Parts: sequence; C-alpha cells; structure tokens
Amino acid sequence: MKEIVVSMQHISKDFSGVKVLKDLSFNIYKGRVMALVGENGAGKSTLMKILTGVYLKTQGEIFLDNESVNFSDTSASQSKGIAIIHQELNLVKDLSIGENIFLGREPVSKGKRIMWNKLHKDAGYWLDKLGLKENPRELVKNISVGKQQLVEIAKALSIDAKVIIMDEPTGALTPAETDKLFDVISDLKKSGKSIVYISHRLHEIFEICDDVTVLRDGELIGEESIENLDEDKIIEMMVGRKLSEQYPRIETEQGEEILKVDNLSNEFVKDVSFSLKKGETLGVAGLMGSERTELMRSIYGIYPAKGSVYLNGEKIKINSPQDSLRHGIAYVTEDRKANGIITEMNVRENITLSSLELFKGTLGFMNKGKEEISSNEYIEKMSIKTSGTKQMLRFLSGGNQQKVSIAKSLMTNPKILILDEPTRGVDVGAKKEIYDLINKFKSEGMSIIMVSSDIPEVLGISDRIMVMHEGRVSGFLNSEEATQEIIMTLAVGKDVI
Amino acid sequence: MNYLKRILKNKPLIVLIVASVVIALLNPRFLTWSNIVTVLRQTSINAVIATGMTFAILIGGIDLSVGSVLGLCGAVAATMVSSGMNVVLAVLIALLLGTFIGYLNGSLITTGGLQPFIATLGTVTLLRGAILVFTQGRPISTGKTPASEYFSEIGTGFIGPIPIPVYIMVLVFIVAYYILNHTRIGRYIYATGSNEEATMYSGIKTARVKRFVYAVSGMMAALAGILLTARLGSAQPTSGAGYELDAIAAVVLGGTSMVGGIGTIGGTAIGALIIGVLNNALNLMKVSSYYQDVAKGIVILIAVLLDRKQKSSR
Amino acid sequence: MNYLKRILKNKPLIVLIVASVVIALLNPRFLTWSNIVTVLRQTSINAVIATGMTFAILIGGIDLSVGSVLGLCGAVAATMVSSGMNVVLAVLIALLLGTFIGYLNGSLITTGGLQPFIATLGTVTLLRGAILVFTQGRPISTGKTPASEYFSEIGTGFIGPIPIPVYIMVLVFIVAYYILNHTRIGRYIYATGSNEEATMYSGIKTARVKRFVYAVSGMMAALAGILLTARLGSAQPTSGAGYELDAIAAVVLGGTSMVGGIGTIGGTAIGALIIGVLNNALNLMKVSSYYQDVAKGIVILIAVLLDRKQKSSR
Amino acid sequence: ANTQDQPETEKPAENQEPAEEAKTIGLAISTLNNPFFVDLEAGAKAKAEELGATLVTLDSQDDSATEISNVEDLINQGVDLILINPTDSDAVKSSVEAANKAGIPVITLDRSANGGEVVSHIASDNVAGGKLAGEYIVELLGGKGNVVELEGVPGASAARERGEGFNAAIAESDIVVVAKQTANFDRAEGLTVMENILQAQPEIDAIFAHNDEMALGALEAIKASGREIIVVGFDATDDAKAAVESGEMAATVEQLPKEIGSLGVDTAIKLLNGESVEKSIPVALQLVKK
Ligand SMILES: Nc1ncnc2c1ncn2[C@@H]1O[C@H](COP(=O)(O)OP(=O)(O)OP(=O)(O)O)[C@@H](O)[C@H]1O
Ligand SMILES: Nc1ncnc2c1ncn2[C@@H]1O[C@H](COP(=O)(O)OP(=O)(O)OP(=O)(O)O)[C@@H](O)[C@H]1O
Ligand SMILES: [Mg+2]
Ligand SMILES: [Mg+2]
Repeated sequence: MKEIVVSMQHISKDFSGVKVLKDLSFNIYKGRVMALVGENGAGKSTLMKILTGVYLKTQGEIFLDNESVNFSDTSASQSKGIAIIHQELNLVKDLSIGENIFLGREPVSKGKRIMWNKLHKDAGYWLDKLGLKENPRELVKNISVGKQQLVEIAKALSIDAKVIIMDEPTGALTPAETDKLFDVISDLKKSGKSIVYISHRLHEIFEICDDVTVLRDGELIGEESIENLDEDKIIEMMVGRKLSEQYPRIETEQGEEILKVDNLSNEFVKDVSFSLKKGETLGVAGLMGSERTELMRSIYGIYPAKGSVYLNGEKIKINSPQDSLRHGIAYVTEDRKANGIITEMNVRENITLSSLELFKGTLGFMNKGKEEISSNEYIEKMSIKTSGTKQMLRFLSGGNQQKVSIAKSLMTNPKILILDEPTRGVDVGAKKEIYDLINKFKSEGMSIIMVSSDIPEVLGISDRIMVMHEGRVSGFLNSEEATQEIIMTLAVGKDVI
Repeated sequence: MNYLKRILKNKPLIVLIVASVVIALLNPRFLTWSNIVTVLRQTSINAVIATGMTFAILIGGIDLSVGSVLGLCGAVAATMVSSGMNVVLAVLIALLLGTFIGYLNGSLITTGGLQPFIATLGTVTLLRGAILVFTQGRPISTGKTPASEYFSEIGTGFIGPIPIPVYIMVLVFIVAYYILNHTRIGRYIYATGSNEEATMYSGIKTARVKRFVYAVSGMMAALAGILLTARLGSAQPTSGAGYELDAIAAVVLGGTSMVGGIGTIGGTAIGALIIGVLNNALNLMKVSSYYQDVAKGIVILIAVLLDRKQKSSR
Repeated sequence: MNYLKRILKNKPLIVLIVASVVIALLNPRFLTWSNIVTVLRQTSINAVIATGMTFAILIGGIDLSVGSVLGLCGAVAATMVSSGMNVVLAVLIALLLGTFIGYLNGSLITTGGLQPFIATLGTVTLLRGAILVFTQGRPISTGKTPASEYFSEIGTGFIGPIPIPVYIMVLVFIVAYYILNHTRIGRYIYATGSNEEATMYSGIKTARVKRFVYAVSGMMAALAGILLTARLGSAQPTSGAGYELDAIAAVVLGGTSMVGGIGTIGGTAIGALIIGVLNNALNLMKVSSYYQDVAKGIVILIAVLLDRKQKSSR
Repeated sequence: ANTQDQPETEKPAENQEPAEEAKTIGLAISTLNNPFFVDLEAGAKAKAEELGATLVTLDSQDDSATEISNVEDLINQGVDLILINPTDSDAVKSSVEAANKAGIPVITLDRSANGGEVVSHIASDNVAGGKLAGEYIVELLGGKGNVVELEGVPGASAARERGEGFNAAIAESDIVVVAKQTANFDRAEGLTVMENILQAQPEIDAIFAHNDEMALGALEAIKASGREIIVVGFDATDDAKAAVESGEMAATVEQLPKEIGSLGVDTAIKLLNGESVEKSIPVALQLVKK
C-alpha cells in the first residue's frame, strides 16, 4: 500500500493572468520515487516551487502528513522537511563549497561563532558520498558546472529532509556521476525518504522511479505506477500523440572541407586540430570539464588562442564573435540564461539581435516592418511557441527559449553552426524538433558542430564524432564504428586502438 | 479608451498630472502661461543632462561626472566667447570637449575595467580640480562683445512665445527617442543593459556601445553647460555641483531601472518635469527654505514608491 | 615567504605602502609620531562611515544617506549634551536614531522595493531638510557643562599616546571583521550580495539581512556624527555633506566590488588610510589647493585601475 | 580637564628655522570656490610676497572637519603662524585649541572663533554688512514696499548673519518681506528661484541677496521679466561691481576681502617680529553704489 506524504489538491497558478497550472493534483509517496514529466513549460518546476514556498499558489490546498500546510517561503518548507534541487543552479559562487552546502544552517558555537572546521568536515562527508573530489573550502566559482550540480545535490541531501525534490539533477552530470546519484537515491528510498524526480531523460525514469505523474499544459494527464508504462506510452501522454523515431539522422552528400582548425592552444585547450566538411555534422563528446565549451568559445573569438583556423582553405583571424559571425561561424551557447538570450527583451528583438544590419532603413531608421516579417518567418520555420513577436523571452518555456537562441544564430546565415548542448533541459518533443532542424540545416549545406553530454544523442545525430579529454582531442569516430563504450573510453583518456 | 488605459498605467505621468492639479488649485498663478514657460525653461538644463544620464543608466551604468563636465565645458565656452571667438565654433568645441571627457569615462569603464560609479567619481574629483585651476576660482563672464550677445541668445532668447532652451530640450528628447527606438545602437544599448554577456555573444562590441553611451552623456552635460552659461552670461567654478543627483532622480522618477535595460526617454522627460514643477511650486507657495528639502525628499520617495516595479509576482 | 606573497597580492596595501614611502622621502615630517597620530585621527571618521558602507556595498547596495545621518545624529547629540543630559544616554540615543534611520532605509529597499541608490538619495534630501528644521539653520554648540566636557573627550581625548577616536575606529574594524567572518549574518551578507536568489532559496530571509545591513550603516554614520561633534564641540547643519563619496571611495579603494559579494573590512581600513594619507600628504607637501582635487582624482583612479578585478578569464 | 596631553613632539619650527629666515604662514581658508575668499587669499598672497614670507593655503571646502584636518596638517608642517578663516565660529574652536596646544599663534579672518586663544581677529562684520544693505534699501524705497530676500546656503554662517543684519535694518520700516527663499549662494539657483518668485509676486520693489552670485542670477531673471526691481547684493565681486557701475544693480556691500587677507599677513609678520598687535582689527565695510 502506498502511503501518501504530500498531497497537493486542485492547485492552480496564474502569472499575471496567465494560467500556468490548471486545477491539478499531485501525490508524493513515502519511500518511493515519483517521476514528474511533461514537455517544456508543462508546469513541473512551477508546481514544485509552489510546494516549497517559492511561489504562492493561486488556488488549491497542500497536505503534508495529512495536515494542511501553506509555506510562505523556502525556510518554512525546509523546516518541515522538504528540500529541493532547483532546475537552474542556485549557488552563491563567491562562497566556498562547504558554505554553500550549509548556507542558512551553519553550525554555530554557543558564542554564535560559526564552527568552520565542523562545517567543512560535514561538507566533506556529503561530497564523498557523491564521489566529488573537491576541497570543501574551494570557491564554487572555481569548479565546473557539473561539479556545481553535485554541490547543489549535496546541499539538498544534507538537509536530511523527508521529501527531496530533484528538478533535472542530471543535466550536467556524466553517466558515472549519474549512477552515483542513483545509488544515493536508492539509499534514500530504503531509509524511507520520498523523492520527486523531474527529468527529460526517460531512460532515467525507468531506472529509478516507482511512479510517474505526467503533466501537459498545466493539466494533470495521469499518475501511473512505472510497471504499467513504457517509454512510448509516457511520450504519448506527454505530447498527446505518438512520436516517430527519436534520432532521425539523415545521410547527405558531404562536400569540400570548409573548416580546418590547426593546433589551437590556449589556457584551456591544447593542440586541438580537426576539420569539418560542408554538410557534415560533427558531434563533440567528452566528460564535463573536458573543455569542449572552451574550445568552441575559443573558435568563436571569446578567448584568445594560438594556432590557425582555415575557412575554405583560407587562413582567418577571429578576435571577437563579430569577426566569427562575419566569417559565417555562429555559436549557440550552452548557458541560455547567462549568455544566450535576453530575458527582458521580446522574441523579435532577440531573434534579430545579431543581424540588425539586415534591417537598415532610410535615414538610419531601422526597418521595423521588415524586422517583424523576418522574425515571424523564423518563429514559423522553427515552430517557436509564443503569443507573438512582442512576447518577452522570460515568459517562454526553456525549449522555446532555446529555439529563439538558435534562430538568432540562423538569421546571420551561417555556413557553420556550433551548437553547445542544444537539447539540455529540452523536452522530448522539442528535442525531436531540434534534431529535425539540424537535419534540415545539414541538407541545406550547412555544417554543424554539436557539443553534447547526451551520448545517445551524439551517436544518433552525428556523421562523425570527436571525443575530448582534458582539453585535448582523444579521438575521432565514424558514426558506424562509434558506440557508447568506445566514446566513454576515449572520454576518460584511454586509447582505444 | 485604450489611450486612457495607457496613461493610467504610466505612474510617473499620473504623479505629474496630480501634482500639477493640486498645485494649480493651491496657487492659480501656477497655470499661467508665463509660469509654464518658466518651468519649462528651468527644466531644460536638468532634462538635457538627464537624457544623457538615461543612456548611461540604460546600459546599467551611471555617470556621476555630468555636473563637473557641465562646469568645465561652461567655463571653457565662456572663455572662448569672451575672447570673441565665433560662437558656433565655441559651442562646437565645448560640445566636443564634453563628448571627449565622456569617451574617456567610457574607456576607463571598458578598457580600464572600472565600475562606472567609481570611474566617474574619480573623474568628478579630477574635473572639479581642473575647473578650479582653469577658472582660478572666479566666475568667467562671457563679456559684452557682439559674440557674447549672440551666445547669450542660446540661453535667454525666444522664438515666438517659447524660449530657445525649451526648443533645444525638445530636440534633444526627439533625437534621443529616435536613437533609442529606431537605430541599431539604441537596440544594442537596451541589450547591453539587460544582458551584456549575451549581447557580446551575439557579435556586438559592447565596449564600443558603452563608450558611445558615456560620450553621449558627456556631450549632453556639455550642452547643459552651454545653456546655463548662456543664460547667466557667466560660468561659475561651482556650476553643476550636485546636478548629477537631480538628473538621476529625473531618470528614476521616469521609471528607468537602475539595473539597466528598462526605461524610456519619455519617462525621463516626465521625471525632469516633476522635479521642475516641484521646485517651482515650492517657491510659488513660499515654502520655507528649511522645509523645502523635506518636501522634496518626501515627494521623490512617494513617486518612486508608487512606480516601483511590482516585485516579481510569486 | 607566504606572507610576502599575500602582501604582494594585496594591491591596495601596496598602494598605501608605496605612497607612504614616497611621501616620507619627500617630506620627513610625514613619518613623525605626531603626524601619524594626526592622520589616524583624521581617518577615523571616514573609516567608521566606510565600515558601515562596506556592509551596504557587500550586499550589492549603497547608502548615500550616511552624510546626512551623520549630520542629524550629530545635531541631536549636541542638543542633548548641551541640555546636560547624561553623556552615555545621549550617545546611545544618537546611535539608536542612526540605526533606526538605517533600518527605515532598509525597509524602503526591501518592503518598499526601491533601488538602494534612489531610496537613500530620497532619504538624503529628506534628512538634510530635517536637519535644517531641527537646528533652525544654526550650529548647535555642546555647551560648557561638565557633560559637554566629558562628551568632548570622545573626540579629543587620548588614552596613552593614542587619541580615543583611533581606539574607536580600531574597535569598529574588529567588530565588523568578526561579524563578517565569524557569524551567520556575516555569511548571509556575502551570500546575498553574491547571489540573492540562491540565498533566498536556501531559506534565508534576505530582506532581513538587508535591513540589518542598512541599520548597521546608519549606526556607523551616527557614531561618526558623535565623533565629529565631540571633536568640534558643535554640530553644523551642513555637517557630513558629501561624506558618502569619501566613504565609497575608501571601500572601493579597499578592493570591495560595487556589484556585491566580494570585499573585506581590512581592505576598507586600507582604503580609508589611503585617503587619509593622501589628504595629509597633499597638505604637507604644500600642493596648491587648486591642484589638490586634480591630484586626488588621479591617485584614486590609478589605485582602482591597479586593483581592478581581472576581467573574469572565462 | 586637560587630558588632551599631546605627546611630546617637536616644538614647531623655531629651532629648525631661525627667526631671520623667511616665515611660513598657514592659511586655512573656508573655501576657494567663492570669489570673495579667492580675493581674500589673493590679498594675503600678495602681501606675503611683498614681505618675503611663505604662505601655505589650505581649502576647508566649507567643511568643519576638513578645516580641523587642515589645521592639524599645518601644525605638523611646522608653520610659524596660522591664519584661520573659519567655516564656522563654533566649530573652529578645536582647531584653534590644537594650534594653541602646539604653541602656534592664531589669527582669525572674516569670521571669529568662539573659543581658544586668538591673538587677533580681522574682519568686517557680516551683520553690519547686512544692516548696511537693509538701510540702503529702506532709504531707496522711502521706508515702505515689498522686498524679496534671497538666502544663502541654509545653515551657513554668512547666510545667517547677513540675513540677521538685513532684517534688523528693515524691522522699523514698513517694508514687507514678501518672499524669502534660498538660492544656496549659487548664481544659477538665484536665477531660477527669482524666476519663480517673479511668477508668484506681482509686486516687488527690491531684492536683497546674501551674496552677489545670487544677486546676479536674480538680475538675469528680472531683466528677462522686464520688471524694474532694485537689486542689492553682498561681497562686491568684480561682476557685481560692474553691474552696479552699469546701473543694473543698485548696490553691493563691499567687505574688502583683499584688505582682510593682506592685513592678516601683515599682522602675522608683525607679531612674529615681536611687535604687539591689536586684539581686534576691523576692516571697513562700504556700500558700493553708483
Ligand atoms: N515567474 C514567472 N512569470 C511568468 N510566467 C512564468 C514564470 N515562471 C514560469 N512561467 C511560465 O509557466 C509555465 C510553466 O513553466 P515551468 O518552468 O513550470 O515549466 P517546466 O515544466 O518546468 O518546463 P521545463 O521542462 O522547460 O523546465 C511556462 O509557460 C513558463 O513560461
Ligand atoms: N568560472 C570559472 N572560472 C574558471 N574556471 C572555470 C570556471 N568554470 C569552469 N571552469 C573550469 O573550466 C573547465 C571546463 O568546464 P566545463 O565543465 O564547462 O567544460 P566542458 O567541456 O564544456 O563541459 P560541459 O560542456 O559538459 O559543461 C573545467 O576544468 C572547470 O574547472
Ligand atoms: Mg522546469
Ligand atoms: Mg560545456
């Protein structure tokens, strides 16, 4: 018999008049892992934020151990034993790992003095448990995003809550770390804790979850035990229709070599050389911290680097993103919020930001009519879900923000498109749409570099795969010969052949 | 109907209208044509500075040096005019000087990597010293030459029933509105203020955008200095001291966010008018000097409280 | 060896040391005991204000009202002392008043949702008016009562060879250091300044942290007002005008980032000393008054340029 | 209660610089942003050059705390005598006492000190000046009419004293002060405030401004309004004297700042040469009119 710990009843939520959650109910059971799935913008994070007191619900009731509760802020939910790992990293970068883990719960002596040694020792315990080898006194800003994610998890675990909510905890984790996390989750389950697990990676759901709740457009579609479900079934519930094959890689005629990177070196990467053909999709795999992002940013002109870059056989010099775009190399960043989109600007302004010279009008005026038409074209072409060109980006769901970010790069009409983690945090439906887009660009003769931590995705989409390890290229693989195992071997720095 | 709604949502405008109605009821002279003209003319200097300040605040910066730029450029203009130099040339040189100082501010911030507050604070100290050295602590009269007569028209003249500084103010507003809303650089200013990194990743040289913005701010301060000097017929060594605060107040009263990325020139115009009306009314109603600051502080706080951004709804 | 390295990395300290050595070489009087004592005593008032300002800047805010809080609390203290009130009580009341005003600032910012710059700017105007109303525009002498003699010790007295204000300054530094580094609220101040949202998600009431910080800033301003009034034997209605800028300069010279989250009290101490030494040295070396501001502006800009945060390497 | 036992330090100057050598005189001046004080300093400087003395001027920037810092620095510099032009009579007390403690004689200029030992005070009286201006306005208006008073920085001593003298002078007459507003000693503010007052007051016969800067600003406003109003200022700056000369301003009170500065240095040298000096040296006030 399942024992209900948390029951959310008839929850509704408006954001300035827009209904985001519509009279939905949600249960969390003792000692079980509840998966919460749904497309981008379905309302998963919002629902959990209501449970933890970040947002105030518009309607409905929440019961914790059959008692009606109403949390006005995070400290209230925390004190009742509910912890949450937010989807977006929420760490204080200028503080140490240990300070972050115990922020708000620092151990103090009788004299109200913080006991630093105890704090860091306790922090070390949780880091060990998650297999994170970092000094708890290290500042968070000095560790990689993946490690930061683990710190975030350690923080939630250390609260010793009875309900732990994990909103896409594995987005930045390697398979090994993910496995470690799953071990921890099993332990938690055994000790009677309850977990809500939100993820767009459905295989994970089948690995660790006991029950599944599916949301669509803020409505409850259903709650089922995992035994009664399979992947296709879940997808169907999520998107309301069947999806065809997930990785629809297409073969295209590959042309001449268009890009050649020769011995690129800087503080991040060492002697990186590779080439790219017209119409080719190059997948870039590697563990976190393998400096794939840094490599792409170095090519894009964010970081200075030694070495040469050839475009169509001609040596080019790229000192800034501006140079790069002028040469037809566009980059879609991995960190949308930080440097991909401008949340306070609308869809149109975001899409055209890199290509405003296309809309020169008379007398130095911008031709806003033309701008409007063009952005609408892209909204349609990429099926961006928005109420219009004037919608502020912060009101778009993650997947749609991602599409806007890609649209912005596309509008510059690039010959080479670099996509860094293009599907991170994007739902299955939108993922598929992005893959379709990649294929479409490819068939139009564009060359694509796709950095991704999702190995099945790399395998599914790429024509060729480059694997990186600690700033160096550790090998190239053809799509035929590549397997998950070979990629992992190269990624940890071992030679395959 | 729709217009009415938009007006009702525009809190600064409502503050201005309500304040004006109340003042007019208390003192009928407030709404006489000559007083309206007076208020507009008095507002013009702060409005011009505030326009430049709007640019600076929109990119998430601030320009504390405007008062001292005003002082220096005013003094330089006065010196040139009194020496009989061609007025147009003198004005251009003064504007260029202001633009140049603004550009240097921008370079301190971009190339130098300084935070705008501290960079322009340093400039203030330096320029105030420079003004003292330049003026030797004395006012500089524009003199009584034909050139100076011509120059003084800029500050005191009328075209029809409206003073020239008012035309200049309106022109400045229009050009600024045009730049911010209908040109690329305007878009880049908003983008830089909202998310500098994303703007940079989009292939825009944000450093260049910033230098442009501070140059504009410097130029506007210089223009205000010219207006003030022309109006007074002389430049004081202390001219412009504290003007940055009035300008910032106008910008913020107009609804521009000090975090950057959000704000309009129309708002700034209203903000400057609120301050102008307030100063005028306090004098008209003979509020004792001791109480003027109290009244001003309260009005400013109430106005910004009314217009505060709704805390992101939770 | 290790210590040397740490010192070499501490740019503000190096600026202070190099400047002191150069000045000492140019003018041997600089390093006399009596001059050192003078510099320290002169620094104490700015240092105390700057300590409170450090708190405000660490949370990513700013407190422009410190100068006017200083003025008001000084005037209130003077009035109480001259009326023969118990000095300890008078000091406590003045401190409490400053703390309360600071708390109100904090509430304007948190509950009122105003940006710190504009909230405290409003307070400045309001308080300057309040001071005028309170003092009726006249200086308030602490009088010639036994209470006032006792009171004036706070500003003019010595314990051993060292002036009392210097002890107070050092005590303030120590307490502030302890709070920032060894108590929870100290951590929350850094956390709030570095990432307010994450801090809030960690279950910390950041609004409360902010109110605490502005209350501290107000209290420090009041303490500075007491020191100044005790030193001068009277409170001027214009006391403290512009002091916020010196305090901010000290904080920034000390390496604290105006964005929040990064900075130390030790840095602020050094920053305040740099300003104190600079003022003293310009006087000792008989730099013309007209050129002093120029020199000061240049030194401040150079110092912050040296210390500017390396543009984040990523 | 003398706990202020400054530690034993070098007694300033005397041993290092024999009496025959050039004397160093410190001048702590309240501000150098204002032509009046600039003139005062210029007078002092000229006299010092003439007498072969060195003058070190420090600007207190109208702030009492800066003033005491400057005086302390002058003491540490080892000047022979300090001329203080106080920012405020009360607040300067501790500065004077500090100099007394160091054995350095003090002469006050323009404003007096309400404490400490001052060898000599050289000034023309602000209250008397205000009175002079008031009496002249009474005379011009024949004892009745509407006047406007433009006040200086609220709380500044010059504003207080000049206002006091002026109001005392008109108290007996039928003159009414119809508006009394601050323009902070600033010309631009003098202009705007006067513009506003002109809007509010249909009848104004005369205006008294606490300094010439405001008077000149007000004058611009009056000129633009086309009205006829008597303007009386204070300080007799060059600009104001020119305006009086041309008939635009009725009068300005001259305090002879150069004379004050010059007399200050003169008295200082006399004192240092062992001559005796007067405790109080008045400098004539005069009304500059056409
Ligand atoms: N603060 C807010 N203001 C306005 N709208 C919001 C806010 N937060 C979320 N929304 C909207 O609410 C809807 C649900 O968002 P939510 O973040 O809960 O989706 P999600 O299911 O977590 O999606 P994802 O899988 O992309 O994380 C979206 O349409 C989003 O744009
Ligand atoms: N803010 C930072 N400052 C300095 N170094 C950093 C910072 N963030 C990350 N690093 C370092 O940069 C390296 C690369 O980090 P990152 O995890 O982004 O690499 P990656 O190969 O792009 O992996 P992924 O894309 O999966 O995140 C790591 O060694 C990390 O320690
Ligand atoms: Mg989500
Ligand atoms: Mg990466």
